[in-house]
Amino acid sequence: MREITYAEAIREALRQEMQRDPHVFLMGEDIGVYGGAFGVTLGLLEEFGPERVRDTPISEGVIAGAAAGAALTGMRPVAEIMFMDFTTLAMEQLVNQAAKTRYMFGGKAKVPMVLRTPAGSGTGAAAQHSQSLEAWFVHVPGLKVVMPSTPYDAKGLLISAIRDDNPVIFVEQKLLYRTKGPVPEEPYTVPLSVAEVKRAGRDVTIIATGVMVVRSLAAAAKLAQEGIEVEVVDPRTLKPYDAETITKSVIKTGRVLIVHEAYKTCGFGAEIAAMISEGPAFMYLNAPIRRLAGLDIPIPYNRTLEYHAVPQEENIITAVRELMAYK
Amino acid sequence: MREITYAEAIREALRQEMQRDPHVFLMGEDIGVYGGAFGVTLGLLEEFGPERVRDTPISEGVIAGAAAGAALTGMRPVAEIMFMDFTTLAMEQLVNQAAKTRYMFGGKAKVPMVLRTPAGSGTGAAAQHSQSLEAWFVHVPGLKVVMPSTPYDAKGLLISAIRDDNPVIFVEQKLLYRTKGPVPEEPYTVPLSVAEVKRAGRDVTIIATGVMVVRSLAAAAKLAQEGIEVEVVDPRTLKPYDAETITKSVIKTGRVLIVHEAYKTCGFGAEIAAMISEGPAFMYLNAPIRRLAGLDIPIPYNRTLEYHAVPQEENIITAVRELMAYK
Amino acid sequence: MDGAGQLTKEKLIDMLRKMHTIRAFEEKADQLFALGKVHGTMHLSIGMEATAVGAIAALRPDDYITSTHRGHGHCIAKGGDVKLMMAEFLGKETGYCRGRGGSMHIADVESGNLGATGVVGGGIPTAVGAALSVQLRKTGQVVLCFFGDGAANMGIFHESLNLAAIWKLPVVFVCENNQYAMSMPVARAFPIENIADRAAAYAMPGKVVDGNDVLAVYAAVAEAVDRARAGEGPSLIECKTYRWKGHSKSDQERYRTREEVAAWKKKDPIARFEAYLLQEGLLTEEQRQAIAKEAQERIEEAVAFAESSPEPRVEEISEGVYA
Amino acid sequence: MDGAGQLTKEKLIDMLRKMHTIRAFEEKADQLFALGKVHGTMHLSIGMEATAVGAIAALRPDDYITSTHRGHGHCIAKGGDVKLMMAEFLGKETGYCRGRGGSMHIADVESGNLGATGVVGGGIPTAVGAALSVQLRKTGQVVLCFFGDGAANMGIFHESLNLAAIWKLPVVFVCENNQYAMSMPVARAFPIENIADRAAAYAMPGKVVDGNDVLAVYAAVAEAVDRARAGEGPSLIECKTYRWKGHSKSDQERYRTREEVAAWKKKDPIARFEAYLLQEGLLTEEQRQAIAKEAQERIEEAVAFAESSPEPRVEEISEGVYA
Ligand SMILES: Cc1ncc(C[n+]2csc(CCOP(=O)(O)OP(=O)(O)O)c2C)c(N)n1
Ligand SMILES: Cc1ncc(C[n+]2csc(CCOP(=O)(O)OP(=O)(O)O)c2C)c(N)n1
Ligand SMILES: [Mg+2]
Ligand SMILES: [Mg+2]
Repeated sequence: MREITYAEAIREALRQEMQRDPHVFLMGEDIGVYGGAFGVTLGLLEEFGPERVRDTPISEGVIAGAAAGAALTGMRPVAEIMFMDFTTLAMEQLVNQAAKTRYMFGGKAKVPMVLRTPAGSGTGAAAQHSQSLEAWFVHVPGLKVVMPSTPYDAKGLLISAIRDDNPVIFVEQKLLYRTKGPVPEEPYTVPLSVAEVKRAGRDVTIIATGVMVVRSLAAAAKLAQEGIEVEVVDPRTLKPYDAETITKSVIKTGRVLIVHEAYKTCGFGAEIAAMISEGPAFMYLNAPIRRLAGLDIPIPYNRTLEYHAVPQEENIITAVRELMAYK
Repeated sequence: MREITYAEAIREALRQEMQRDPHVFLMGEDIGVYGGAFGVTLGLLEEFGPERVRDTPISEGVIAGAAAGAALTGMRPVAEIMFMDFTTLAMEQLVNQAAKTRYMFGGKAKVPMVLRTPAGSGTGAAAQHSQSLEAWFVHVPGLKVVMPSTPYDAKGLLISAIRDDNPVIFVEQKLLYRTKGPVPEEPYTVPLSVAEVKRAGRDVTIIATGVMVVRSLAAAAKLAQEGIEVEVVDPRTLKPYDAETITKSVIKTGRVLIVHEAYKTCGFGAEIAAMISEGPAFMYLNAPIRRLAGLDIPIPYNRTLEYHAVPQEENIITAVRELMAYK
Repeated sequence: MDGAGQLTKEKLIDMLRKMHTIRAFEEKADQLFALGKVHGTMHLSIGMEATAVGAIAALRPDDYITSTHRGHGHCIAKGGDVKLMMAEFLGKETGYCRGRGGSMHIADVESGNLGATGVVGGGIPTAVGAALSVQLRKTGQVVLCFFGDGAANMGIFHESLNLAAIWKLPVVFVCENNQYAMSMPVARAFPIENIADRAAAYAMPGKVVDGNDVLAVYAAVAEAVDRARAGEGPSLIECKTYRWKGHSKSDQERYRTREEVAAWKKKDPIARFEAYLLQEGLLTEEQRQAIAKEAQERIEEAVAFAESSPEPRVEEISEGVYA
Repeated sequence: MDGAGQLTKEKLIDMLRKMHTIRAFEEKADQLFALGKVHGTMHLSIGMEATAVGAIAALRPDDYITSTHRGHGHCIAKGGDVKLMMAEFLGKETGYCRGRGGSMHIADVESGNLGATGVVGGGIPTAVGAALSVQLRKTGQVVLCFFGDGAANMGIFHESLNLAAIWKLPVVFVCENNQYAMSMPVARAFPIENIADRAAAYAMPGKVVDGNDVLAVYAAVAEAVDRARAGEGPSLIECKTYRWKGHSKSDQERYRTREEVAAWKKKDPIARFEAYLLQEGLLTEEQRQAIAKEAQERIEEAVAFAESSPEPRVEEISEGVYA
């Protein structure tokens, strides 16, 4: 199959959905001629024109709020917030309005919008351009949260998100934009709220999100050489997440490592650990549930410090070995 | 000892700190002649004048941001956001600026501010005036998060928060404002990041926050009549929290119930459950770790639905009994 | 009074009827509250009926509105059913929002009422988004966006007006300046006298009108609606008015004097409109009384409907979070 | 050129020196980037040196500034040490922020530089808060708040200017309008011609100046600073200028033409200031060359300092989160 990048896969999903459904349109800062800060929307302005590919002024609040208002009245906006750090400016509209409208209105309205935003460190952009704030959105009823780790998933999940009738926060991974993988040319969907076992194994379950899926798979390949068979589960949708697939894997392996880039305290990993330890997998555990996550510090600028602020392949390998020490 | 309400205790802390330190001042919506939406600041305008008790226009962003700016330049502002739901409008300033300034600037600056905000449901105010969003702030390095459950703690923790050199989110409980308890007249501090065992017991550890401490204590009293001895631990500070006190209690009892009002998924309870299940208490557990939290729904208006949206005393009793069924 | 020229007698009488209905609805709401029949909060617009009714009179039935925490009047003026409103107010399953929303969240998206919101300013970008939707779908609708003086100091007001202006969206921003945001008087919250003057910052027309004069409100909004419908973009209209009641149930009103309230009560928009209609021979005294009486009756029926309606079922508490 | 009247020859020469230092610093930064010596991003203000230097020349040493993502110029103009800046740029332990902040977060709170921020508009309320602090502490300081044209469409701009206005805070808002926010031209982002006209919405003086004329910037800001220091409240000054380089390292500049850039390069603020000083006999050609050369040398020294400085220690990665 043809291989394209994660960024191209996202662009293709946008293009194909815009071709299919005239209600789909894009809005955000510098998404037109500039193509977005990471070039994801390059070429779409030329293809669809400025009515449907709308550059906005810097005003994240109204970007989110107007997307919700347009969604409430029949459109399917895909809004972009240039860095996930700046969703901080849109929380009122996302959390109090978009997420709650349907319930508050007695289930009689819907808000089919997608908010795309790139997250993560590793680009030397320091504390205000490197955050992974998905846990906040996972905490909010009414929102869905998606975080793809491969080009294939990125395209299929984005198409699902656009077709979904709820507000979806679509968290893209900066460090994955240029990674390549097989992606069908025709439109297809990857269902929301279905996790995928990216690698099967019997000894340890790694539950990883986003770029950490890639690092976990690399770690798993090395660990296999030592005879340790790691199963890597990628939730893909973080809200509502697929507890069943995770639980099944944990029951099989009895050992759990959760890996994410976001700050450890009250991150998504806390939720997964809590879910496991209150659920049916609890009694199958052979070792404490281990979380490997970003340090609880703002992302530092210095390259070496930045590297050490979030989990790397070698940290995953070490953590798995430590888990294997429990008999 | 004299008994006063939770609201009065907060007011007294503000008054005494303003008397002690001319750098302390208040800003927020309707905190002057109106006394704040819940009357907490009543009388302070008369005592300290409009220079130090500053009514602001409705503009949560600049309330938080100006407080941070004033703190950075030598003052000790205590800002109020009228409902925790509206901190959504101040996230950029709180999370990207106030919380990160010190680290980003190489540890060479400090932002000694307090942001007071009332949280919780139970007042019939529906989805946009009833949230408990503390988990978001717990996720953010650089912030401290405090949530008192008694008048005594409210006063002592607020004084500590004002004297602390970091930005502190001080989460007040609407339903506790009128509860009374013993409070010394003189200023005193309750240290941040120190949990308190509010009731000792050997069978089950309940870790509860805010108004849920009160409900847990009531439940514990009833359960004692059945011979079940519940230990109730109140973290009081949620970030950085006191893992040691919690761990000690869990090692003693082997059974854990975590109770909070906030939405369950990715709430503070997830963090506590994860901490326990990755730490030394894990091997002492006799039962799965149980979370009892708000449903993952926007708070409904209807009184009965609202009641059932968050944990009540009877739910706590049932959950404890279920935990006791594990041998 | 001015601007009645374009309005038929029928329409004028309908406007009066709506003003009475709003007044009656809110007086009843106040009573129910006092009787302890309501759990929660509410915000009454008694004394402000002319802004809701005058503004919405300028709309087509298929146009949109966004409302505020003080939204009963907007809903009634848009043709809302007081039975469903009252049921919502009492938290019943038959209410507009199945009892999940309450006073602060009444909405009827089908009929173009995009809903009240409890967050000050929270509905302004919603209106901008709806106007964008209209522009993209080319339906010729217009969006009327209500908000208070307090909202005009929020960041989202600024972002929203700017976006509407650069994209020439069909939205009319109607600021109901009732002199206070809770306890904060406009004179302290604003460095300028007229909020409408902020329109200049977005190159849109800005107009101040007497918000207690239903026909003046109508005329100003009608002009702005025409402009919006013609593709010429948004406008900002400031209606100067006053709320007679406290901000919400728990207000001690320490921030204003009784004299001030009394002075504004003399400017009752309903009495004023009636006097005009009587004087112009468009209304008789009997009709006037009948209209007021019918309004009361409609509200009594609504209360009966609401009180006899079922409560939401606890088993359905989680319904409607996701579509 | 205008406004030089109040300035001594010494001060004028110092201003020129600073403009050269900024230019040299940023040209070197650009080179280091091209050589792959820098990990991260940066935003260059080459072509905009007059706004930073002209505005800050109007301050007392103990006054405050808040800066932006495009902040090297502000820092140098405020008297920042280019050694510590360059070390920060290279992420070294000796940098202003111990290598934790980088180009976008250089700060020196001690000396009154309250720091650059990576969030557009993020520093505006900081400035308002610092001005409030000054007012409460009665120190007579003034706060200069820099931000771009893009920031002027953000909600926080509106909230901040309103608060500063009603409280008459000693803050001067300096908008560096360099014609673009990333790829967004002001003509598309704003419905009005002059951002300074928004001052009227807050009843504060608003003034447009030629941002490439260092003395015009100085004069306008000096007037506003005097006003602020006298307790008469804030002002908004819009400096029309241009950035010569791309928005950041990765900019393809598809949104503007080479001709446009070339036309603005002809308006080089440094060359213009030099021509004025030469013409007025305040500067000789030898001095001019010496100043430019010294600036280069200072930057070379800074690079040497930075490059020979130690990296932060990984063991200290968690230091400085909490006080
Ligand atoms: C963002 C936000 N901040 C504060 C509040 C609390 N609050 C509710 S109504 C109100 C005053 C609103 O004033 P205005 O916009 O003038 O409307 P009015 O109540 O006068 O109709 C306040 C402060 C809120 N609901 N939302
Ligand atoms: C809130 C926010 N939104 C978006 C960005 C991404 N961004 C960085 S600089 C910039 C353009 C800023 O334009 P302007 O304020 O005119 O300053 P300039 O870069 O022209 O100096 C953008 C969109 C950001 N840093 N912060
Ligand atoms: Mg008002
Ligand atoms: Mg610019």
